[in-house]
Amino acid sequence: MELRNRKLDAEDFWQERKEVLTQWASGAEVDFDEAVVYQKSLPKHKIFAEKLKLGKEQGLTFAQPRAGVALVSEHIELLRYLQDEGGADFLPTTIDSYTRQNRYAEAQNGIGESRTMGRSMLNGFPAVNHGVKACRQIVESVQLPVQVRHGTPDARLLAEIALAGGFTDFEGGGISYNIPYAKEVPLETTIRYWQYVDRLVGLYAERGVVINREPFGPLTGTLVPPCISHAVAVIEALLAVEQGVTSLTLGYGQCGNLLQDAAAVHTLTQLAEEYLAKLGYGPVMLTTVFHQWMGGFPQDEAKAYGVIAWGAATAALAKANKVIVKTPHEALGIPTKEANAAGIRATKQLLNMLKDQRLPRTQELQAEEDIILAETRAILDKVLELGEGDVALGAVRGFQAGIIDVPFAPSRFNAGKILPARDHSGAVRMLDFGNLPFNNEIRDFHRAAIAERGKAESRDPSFQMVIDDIYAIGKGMLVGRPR
Amino acid sequence: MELRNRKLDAEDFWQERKEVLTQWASGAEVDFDEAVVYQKSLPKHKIFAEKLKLGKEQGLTFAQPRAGVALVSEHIELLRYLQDEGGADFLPTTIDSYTRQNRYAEAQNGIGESRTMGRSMLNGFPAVNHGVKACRQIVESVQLPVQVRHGTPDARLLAEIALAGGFTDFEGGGISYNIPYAKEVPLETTIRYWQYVDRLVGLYAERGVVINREPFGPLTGTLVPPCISHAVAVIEALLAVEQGVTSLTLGYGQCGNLLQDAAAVHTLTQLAEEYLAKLGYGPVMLTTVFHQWMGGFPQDEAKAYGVIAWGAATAALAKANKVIVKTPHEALGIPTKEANAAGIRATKQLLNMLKDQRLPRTQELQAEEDIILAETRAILDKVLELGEGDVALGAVRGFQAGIIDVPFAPSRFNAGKILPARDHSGAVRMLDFGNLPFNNEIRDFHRAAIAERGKAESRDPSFQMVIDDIYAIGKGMLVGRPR
Amino acid sequence: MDKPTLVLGVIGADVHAVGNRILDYAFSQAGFRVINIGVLACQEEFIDAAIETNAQAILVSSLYGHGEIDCRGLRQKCQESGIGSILLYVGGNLVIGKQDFQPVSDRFKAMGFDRVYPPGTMPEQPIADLRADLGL
Amino acid sequence: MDKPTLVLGVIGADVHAVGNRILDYAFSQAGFRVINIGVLACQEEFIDAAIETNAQAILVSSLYGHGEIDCRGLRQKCQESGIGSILLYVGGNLVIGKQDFQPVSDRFKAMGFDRVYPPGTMPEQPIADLRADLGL
Ligand code: B12
Ligand code: B12
Repeated sequence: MELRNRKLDAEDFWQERKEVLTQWASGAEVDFDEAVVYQKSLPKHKIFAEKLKLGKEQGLTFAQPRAGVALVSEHIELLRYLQDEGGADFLPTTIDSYTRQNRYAEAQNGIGESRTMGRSMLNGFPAVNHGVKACRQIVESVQLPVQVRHGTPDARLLAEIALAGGFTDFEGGGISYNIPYAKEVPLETTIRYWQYVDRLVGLYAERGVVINREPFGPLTGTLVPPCISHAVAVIEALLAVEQGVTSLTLGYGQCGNLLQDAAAVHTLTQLAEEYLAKLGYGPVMLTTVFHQWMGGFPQDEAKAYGVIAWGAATAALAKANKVIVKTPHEALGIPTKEANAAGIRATKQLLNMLKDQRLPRTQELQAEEDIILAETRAILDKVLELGEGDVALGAVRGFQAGIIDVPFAPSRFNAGKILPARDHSGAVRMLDFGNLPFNNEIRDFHRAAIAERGKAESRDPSFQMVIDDIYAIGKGMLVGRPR
Repeated sequence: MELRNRKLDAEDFWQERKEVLTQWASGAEVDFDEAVVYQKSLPKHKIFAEKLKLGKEQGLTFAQPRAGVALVSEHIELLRYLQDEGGADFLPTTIDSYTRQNRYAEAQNGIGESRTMGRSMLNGFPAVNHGVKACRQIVESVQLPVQVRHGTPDARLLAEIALAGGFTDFEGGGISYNIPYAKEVPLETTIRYWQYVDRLVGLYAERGVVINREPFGPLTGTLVPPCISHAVAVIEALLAVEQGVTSLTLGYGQCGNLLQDAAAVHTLTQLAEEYLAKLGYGPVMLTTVFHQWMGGFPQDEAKAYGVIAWGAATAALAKANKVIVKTPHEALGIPTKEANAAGIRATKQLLNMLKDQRLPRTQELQAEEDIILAETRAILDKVLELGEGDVALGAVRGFQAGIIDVPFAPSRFNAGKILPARDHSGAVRMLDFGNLPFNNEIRDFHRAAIAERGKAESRDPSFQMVIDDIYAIGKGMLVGRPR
Repeated sequence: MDKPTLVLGVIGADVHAVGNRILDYAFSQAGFRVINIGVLACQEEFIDAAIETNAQAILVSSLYGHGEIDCRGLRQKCQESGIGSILLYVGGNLVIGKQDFQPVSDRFKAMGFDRVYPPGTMPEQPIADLRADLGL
Repeated sequence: MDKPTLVLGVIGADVHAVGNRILDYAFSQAGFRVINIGVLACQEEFIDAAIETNAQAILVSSLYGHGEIDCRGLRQKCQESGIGSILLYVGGNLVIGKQDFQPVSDRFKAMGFDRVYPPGTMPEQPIADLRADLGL
């Protein structure tokens, strides 16, 4: 069956579902009708889409941490701590890396080891192994909406269990959870897997249960130019809405330059709305999530707080609807609950202080928005052209052709030809365009920006500049100046 | 002798000096000619004015902590730590509160107690008691310029000892170290004392030794509207330059709203230049110092980091030449050296990341600048009018008449009639103008701004709003919303 | 009945005026007669004001870190002045540096203070306490 | 003389590709032949690549926290495959959470690794070490 951006056939879906639910024992716990009833029993304040809507109306920026440990009771303790001591607005359940690769046996092993060692030997919560009841226990133990955050190319079983388990938001997408998270999995395959996930969400929606979906914006988190992540976000929005998703949070990972980051947040939903309308979809609820710097962090906690606070300030000034919070332990390891809560509190101090301040609209900001709009449209239009109007097909062909290209991605289905680098003021530009379908005006803009920096540093732009930029924030700067 | 802004008569000065140097035993150590030689022997990298000039040319924002303990060797250890582990660009020597009140006997007692207890029982370094040699030991033990920071109404002896001791920068002024730091000392008296200090600096300058002077910008640190602190800064600049000061750093304490703060930094030297020229003074070297939020801090360290980082970000975006750094211990007590260094590192992370970013010029920013300019000029022009062209006399009469009025100041020579409050976006406006000489346009602007907030909070502006604003940052907000 | 009277001030060479201003406002609003001697107040000024106004309580603030040195002997001086049993409250940032509060509180209680308040105390707490201690 | 050869990869279910890319570049620039098996590499892939290319060293990265589980038994498998004495280096964020590095290093040395690197290691260090260990 060839991949198409078309709502999955009901019969096929239910057929496939039977197979999915047998991938691990806990699949047997899932009963769709019962799950709908359970989801409907949740109070409003535990439902992601409801709270997001409220925040959007009031112009708030919500803070959400990442967190997950191997065992249920420890995980609940962790989430409660982040809620009570951190003051989180939304809670996560971050899934471990074995589960993300569908290696449930190894995850089971990790659960065992964690019990033996008395500390979490998994880097997240193995929701599939723990099953539906454990998920509901989590949801029932806290007072905030809980989202599953992961990085799973094939998240069909995870979605079945998580949604039946009462989670009201599900991160990921067929591209954003493949290209940065896999090496050998073809894009056709993951887009198809995620059509299943989105269709499942669509089925819940048809029964009156709105599950929010959140494509993973930051991708590899390392110098990803806004147009790349925006293009992926819009494509995943189109794919999701086709399957019946009605509420979407689109993501973007901080690059570090205030104007570029604000412009990126401002253009994200604008572009999604534009292409949704263009392809004939009705209105859906769109919100934005801004990720505090996703690349290498400074090891020193004080410096890490600086990076965290700058992310919070940017999110607030750009008026993102949600911000994903880093912690002062970021460079070293999965944070303790204390470090995690501290990251939230530092963030919320900034969000509160900047709540009623906004970045004035200026020519410079407009110029950044214009360039992001032009670049993203160039990519998306070419993708649609390659796909002969079909965005699923276009995405696959676009990646093949390097029309979309994610820097530093592990996947061999990503061209890996573009090279990003910062300009003199720290905005992420392109040093090598690879096969991005940019006209000369856009190319000249990037070349001029990077040349200006090269001049200031008296060196020719090269891969060394890229490496310096990768290390820069970790070493206390934004732009990687020559050492 | 009546107070006038006129260069002190040489004879009178040397006469007075004899008396000053006998106020405490260590005065005998001071030998002006020898001190000039010593100052001239200092390498460039230990001279404040030199480094400030360099930074100004390169558009850098330097970071400086506050720090001082009772005993010499502990103080040196502290400064070295802030230099090596904090990465400070400038070092301080903060003077204890007994010395600030010229209570040298009590300071001596504090030194003794500190030795006995094994911990500093003074809140700063008692430089007068320790004397010239101890000061030189400090200067020689570190690699950065060191400034004396204090709050001393009568700092004549302290200045004599500090400058002979090799410090190259001296904070304070006849107004800024009286109104927030004293209760019963007439303004005439302190302005006259500080003419002495400035004249001393002028004498060094005449011998080729440039000592930088820094009026204390933040005053009471609590909701001080920019026009008030700007008016004081300009007056103190005029007073200093008259006595022969050639290098000045003008200060401003962060209020919290980005645009207002940036506008304040931008207008500060502009106003000083304007009035210096107006009163016929030649050009001097002017730089700015931005103080991270000087009012009540949150007790939680993560939140404190948030406040610190926002101050650093604002300083960097506003392109202040220097920023004075707070610490995560601010709300609780004098920081440990570790906490102090952490504050610097968090600050420098932001300064470095934002070094090459600037706030675009916009109508909103221009409007903030315009209002600060108009307000400050209104105050200064009235001061000059009251002083019949003499700014020293004008300052005294201006404070008497409430033409200049510092909120929450302890001095009974301050009218204490104005009431500041934040507007809806957190900028500090005026709820009560007291006797400030503002025209209707300015008054209407403030009234509208505060009314807008009152409406948003469904309450009439009142003293309760002011109280809420005083607590706000400490409680994790900027604007003190109704509880 | 007459309003209960208290003397309020900031002790020693301390000029922190903001909290003092708020306490004045809050206690006045709460129905007390507040004799505010302001900042830079020495022990004698507190005692003289208390005697003159027949006050039931003295509320001492110390923010700047020298509280330990400045407050020593206040209770004794009160006793010598014939107001030995007057209520003595103290609050602010009493010692130098970030320290555990319990030992600090113990030290000040040993000095003769009836109640000792940690940094960041909101006025509601001492108002309620004073009402209780005065049996209001 | 032929360039010294090393096998580079990220072990387990780990997809962190950035450091791998930089190490590849830095070791290549430093004159080594780098066989980069990339992310998501299992123990067998490391060993097969080393045997095929006659490598003198295997450099294992683990960033995501499962390093302890993933690296166990690698030295034994090398021995079973006849390359028991090959140099084994490991680096990255080897364990879960912020931990003291010394015990972590000890644990990995006990597993048979010759050198163990803490988070944030810059390429210069292992390049110098590898030169020393290979006697270059
Ligand atoms: C970017 C990033 C990501 C990106 C990766 C994109 C990609 N495909 O490459 C994304 C967002 C996808 C991601 C995902 C995840 N990540 Co991640 N990630 C990071 C981050 C922020 C930076 C890594 C990086 O690129 N650094 C820059 C490079 C140049 O440095 P480096 O990788 O450290 O490598 C250098 C040195 O370590 C050394 N080195 C490395 N290996 C070796 C080997 C040898 C032999 C030698 C000598 C030296 C050496 O040399 C390299 C060059 O200098 C780090 C935290 C940090 N460091 O700030 C977390 C971090 C590594 N991630 C972490 C985790 C847990 C995850 C996730 C499980 C998600 C989660 N729970 O949040 C998933 C795991 C996915 C998977 N299956 O692997 C944790 C690991 C925790 C731990 N060990 O306790 C970290 C530390 C963050 C944290 N504190 O929680 N991540
Ligand atoms: C504003 C401020 C200043 C201003 C004061 C302006 C003025 N004249 O009022 C200026 C800039 C002039 C200043 C100067 C100095 N300050 Co100051 N200052 C502060 C700051 C930031 C806020 C104080 C404030 O206004 N808070 C808001 C009010 C509403 O709260 P409050 O004062 O705490 O009072 C409340 C409660 O504590 C309580 N309370 C207070 N007293 C009492 C008494 C009783 C009986 C009760 C029941 C309750 C109670 O009720 C009040 C209302 O809620 C604090 C740190 C902080 N808190 O964040 C440092 C702080 C108090 N300052 C400090 C110091 C050391 C100084 C200086 C020596 C300078 C220096 N080394 O940097 C000088 C001292 C000058 C002097 N001689 O006193 C230290 C004290 C250190 C310590 N105890 O270990 C602090 C804690 C900062 C720090 N961490 O270093 N300061």
